Amino acid sequence: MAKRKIFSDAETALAGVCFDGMTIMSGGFGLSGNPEHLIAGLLASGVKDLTVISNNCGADGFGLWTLLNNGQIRKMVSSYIGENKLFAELYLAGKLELELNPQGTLAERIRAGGAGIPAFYTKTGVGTVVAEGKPVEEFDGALHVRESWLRADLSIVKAWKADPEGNLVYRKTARNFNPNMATAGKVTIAEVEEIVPAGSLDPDHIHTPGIYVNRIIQGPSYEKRIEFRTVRPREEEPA
Amino acid sequence: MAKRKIFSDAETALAGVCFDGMTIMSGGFGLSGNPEHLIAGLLASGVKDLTVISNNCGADGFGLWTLLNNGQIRKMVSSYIGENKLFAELYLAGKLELELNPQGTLAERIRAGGAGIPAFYTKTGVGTVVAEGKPVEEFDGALHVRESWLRADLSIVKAWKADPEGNLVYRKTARNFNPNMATAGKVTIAEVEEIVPAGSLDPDHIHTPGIYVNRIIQGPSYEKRIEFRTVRPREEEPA
Amino acid sequence: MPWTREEMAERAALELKDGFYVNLGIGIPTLVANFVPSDIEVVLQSENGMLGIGPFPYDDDVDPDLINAGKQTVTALPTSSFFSSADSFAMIRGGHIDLAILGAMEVAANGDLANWTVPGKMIKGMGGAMDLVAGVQRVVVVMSHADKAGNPKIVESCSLPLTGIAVVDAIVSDYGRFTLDRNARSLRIDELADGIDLETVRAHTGITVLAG
Amino acid sequence: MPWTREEMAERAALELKDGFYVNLGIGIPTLVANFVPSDIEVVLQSENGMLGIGPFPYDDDVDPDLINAGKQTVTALPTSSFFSSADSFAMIRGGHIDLAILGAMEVAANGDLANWTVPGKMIKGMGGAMDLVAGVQRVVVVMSHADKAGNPKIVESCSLPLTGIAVVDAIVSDYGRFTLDRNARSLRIDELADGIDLETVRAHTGITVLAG
Repeated sequence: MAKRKIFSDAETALAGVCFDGMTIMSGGFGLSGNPEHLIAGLLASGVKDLTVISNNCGADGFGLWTLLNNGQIRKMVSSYIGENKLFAELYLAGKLELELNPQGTLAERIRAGGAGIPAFYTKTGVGTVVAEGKPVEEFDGALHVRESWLRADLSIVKAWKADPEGNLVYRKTARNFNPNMATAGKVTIAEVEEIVPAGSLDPDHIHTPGIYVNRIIQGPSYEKRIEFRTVRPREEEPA
Repeated sequence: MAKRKIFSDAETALAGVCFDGMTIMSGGFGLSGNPEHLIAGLLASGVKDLTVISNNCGADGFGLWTLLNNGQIRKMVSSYIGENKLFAELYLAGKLELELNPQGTLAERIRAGGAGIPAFYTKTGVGTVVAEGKPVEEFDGALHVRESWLRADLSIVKAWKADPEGNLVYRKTARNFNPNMATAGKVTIAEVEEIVPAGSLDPDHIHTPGIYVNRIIQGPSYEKRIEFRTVRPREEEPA
Repeated sequence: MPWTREEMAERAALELKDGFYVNLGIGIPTLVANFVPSDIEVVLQSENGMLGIGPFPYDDDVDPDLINAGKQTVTALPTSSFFSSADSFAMIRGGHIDLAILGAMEVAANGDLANWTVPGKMIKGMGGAMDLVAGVQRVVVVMSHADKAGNPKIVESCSLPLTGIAVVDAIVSDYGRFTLDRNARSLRIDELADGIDLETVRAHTGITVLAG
Repeated sequence: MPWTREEMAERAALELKDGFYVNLGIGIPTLVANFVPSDIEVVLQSENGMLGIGPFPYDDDVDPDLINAGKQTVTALPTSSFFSSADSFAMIRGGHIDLAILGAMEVAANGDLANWTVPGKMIKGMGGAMDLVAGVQRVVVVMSHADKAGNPKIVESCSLPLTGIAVVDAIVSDYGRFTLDRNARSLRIDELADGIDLETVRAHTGITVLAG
């Protein structure tokens, strides 16, 4: 299939897969490893009433924040929406639904969605609001809560490199939720910094096998905004 | 910790971690990716009454077959023990217990053991002997059976390369169950073809992070027996 | 004349569609790889942890670290990927494989499949068969239509231990190509081998056979 | 005089043992990395998918693809590894991390921890805190002993929404270093800051305090 997976830009890659009320998974941790161009494509498409599953919801002015700001998001499923004042306003005004998940439960629910596991048990959240209304059962002397899978109509992910078959390789901590989400979308679109020829990626080092990727775009450039630039001074040279 | 994880050979690496009646996971699919030297070390140790979790049980004369032949295995948890006449004899004579698992259920149970997931639901095995006595429940319109995690006192795995921290990289289909089992042992010992210096492995391409590996040995040589050598003739050169 | 193994594999290959991800079982299903139409591309998955199986190796290219689920030596392609057993079955269980072509001992009217054990004979184990039939989108069975005594293998209800319930979609036998209508509990003929007629099929089939 | 943030971090570092895999929370816990004793080696995990966190980068080495769970730029070490969020929390949930050092709002006598939200104020989310306290082998809390009004934060029972139940093993506060005996529902003093006496601790603690 190869070349047929490659699309010219976010707009063409998103054509035909968006509909109001749909559920979208969006990779990234904070602003690291975000599918910048596909988010911009969703903004341009105007698709609305979205349920968005993403660890965070962008940051003021960036990433998923832009969809929030454009009134396209009905509900967020996240673990942390701290760096986002707009989110607070909309939520407190009752204009946004929020389902908070522990970050690991969120990741495992997504992994379960891709792996055909409709439910699993975890210690995380037992005795907290997270476990309210969910079955709790003892295993190996400890209480565990049952969590269910998460799946999406569309997953948008950001990788470093792709080959024409859709095999993906991520870079450093920009990997985060991306490979898990790639498995859990009915349709998965990946954007990458570089599409490399078949044979360029070592088959032992593919993070996301191409079976999970329906469409690929190469982003023209990446902003990769840093949220907390933290540095140390260079040690003085010995005299 | 680094260097302290490196042991000189199988015997020293296995010292202090073996006891009669223990449960051992052993990586490999057929004879591919088997921890050859650690199996030999178990044979030499004489540890007995073992429950061994491994997809197969070696093949006549090779791998786990040698432990079976030496009367050290009480029970196997496997998905396929076809290429093993000794297994058949011992099993039919009532000298060996066998718990058959669908291969994917086996892999997922091991992954769950390493990931702190005591139980999960899968469609695999519903309506078959595999589901007998297990809770069955409907999700998304289909019946699913509840399966439980598998953990071991010791996991022995085979990788291609390790660094001194215990980061592992596998090669081709010799990967198979090894990375999953590495996460599910109270103690995990890895044998590799080469221990490389720190910094030699790309952090983006580590298959098993060192946190899962307690001890490492470099095998002196690998037999890597092929079960079904299957080849095609070279095309004739055009005249 | 009933179809040969190669003819059955060739007919099973008609199930392949461009872009499909496919898992082929051991035996005749493995031969299907030889009959992929030249105008389509399919990617073969092997449940021991590989996507993109290439042809068998030349004698001097054999690599013991590169085998398929039948433990035969194979080769990789430029776009192949390797992964762990848990990841491989997550791919299978998660419904990402479009088609599995597998052997069978019995198929029931409702699509139940028995293909892993015969009680009283030595148990070999189900390997990945139960995961495959439960997880893939479409299951096609390739088998001889009747057993050696001429008794039907397509039956009202399986007598052998099941591999999966209501999973079979189509059957390619030495008698022909068939679609199983699980709701109507009947077998529809899509194509018959030369010299095999409806009568013959009905005589060796334990469920309703429709002329297609 | 109560301990400073640095002094608290230095005391929390006494919890580190050679060979430990450790997750450090945001704030004072992050400072603990500066006080790892020179004769031991620990490996720091970051729940966004990294094992082996190095120091903060030089200004010209900053890499936006390399951040910790607090979204700060960091560096890698020669033995670092990167992995997905699901793999990261499998590591945490599976009990492979020896120690987590975290901030807190309230700790109860039985080890219950509240550190993620205050009702009525804006909800930020629990991030990975619930997974960490449920999964790691030992949880050490670093926090001010009392709130700004002088009210105890170590209490019979938490009033704030919980992060986890019966999870806290030890506390380092500005008043000293303490072990929580969850069965006896009491706090044992391991070390006190200069000028802080048993009376002062008891006056600002909501549960039984033992002199150690």
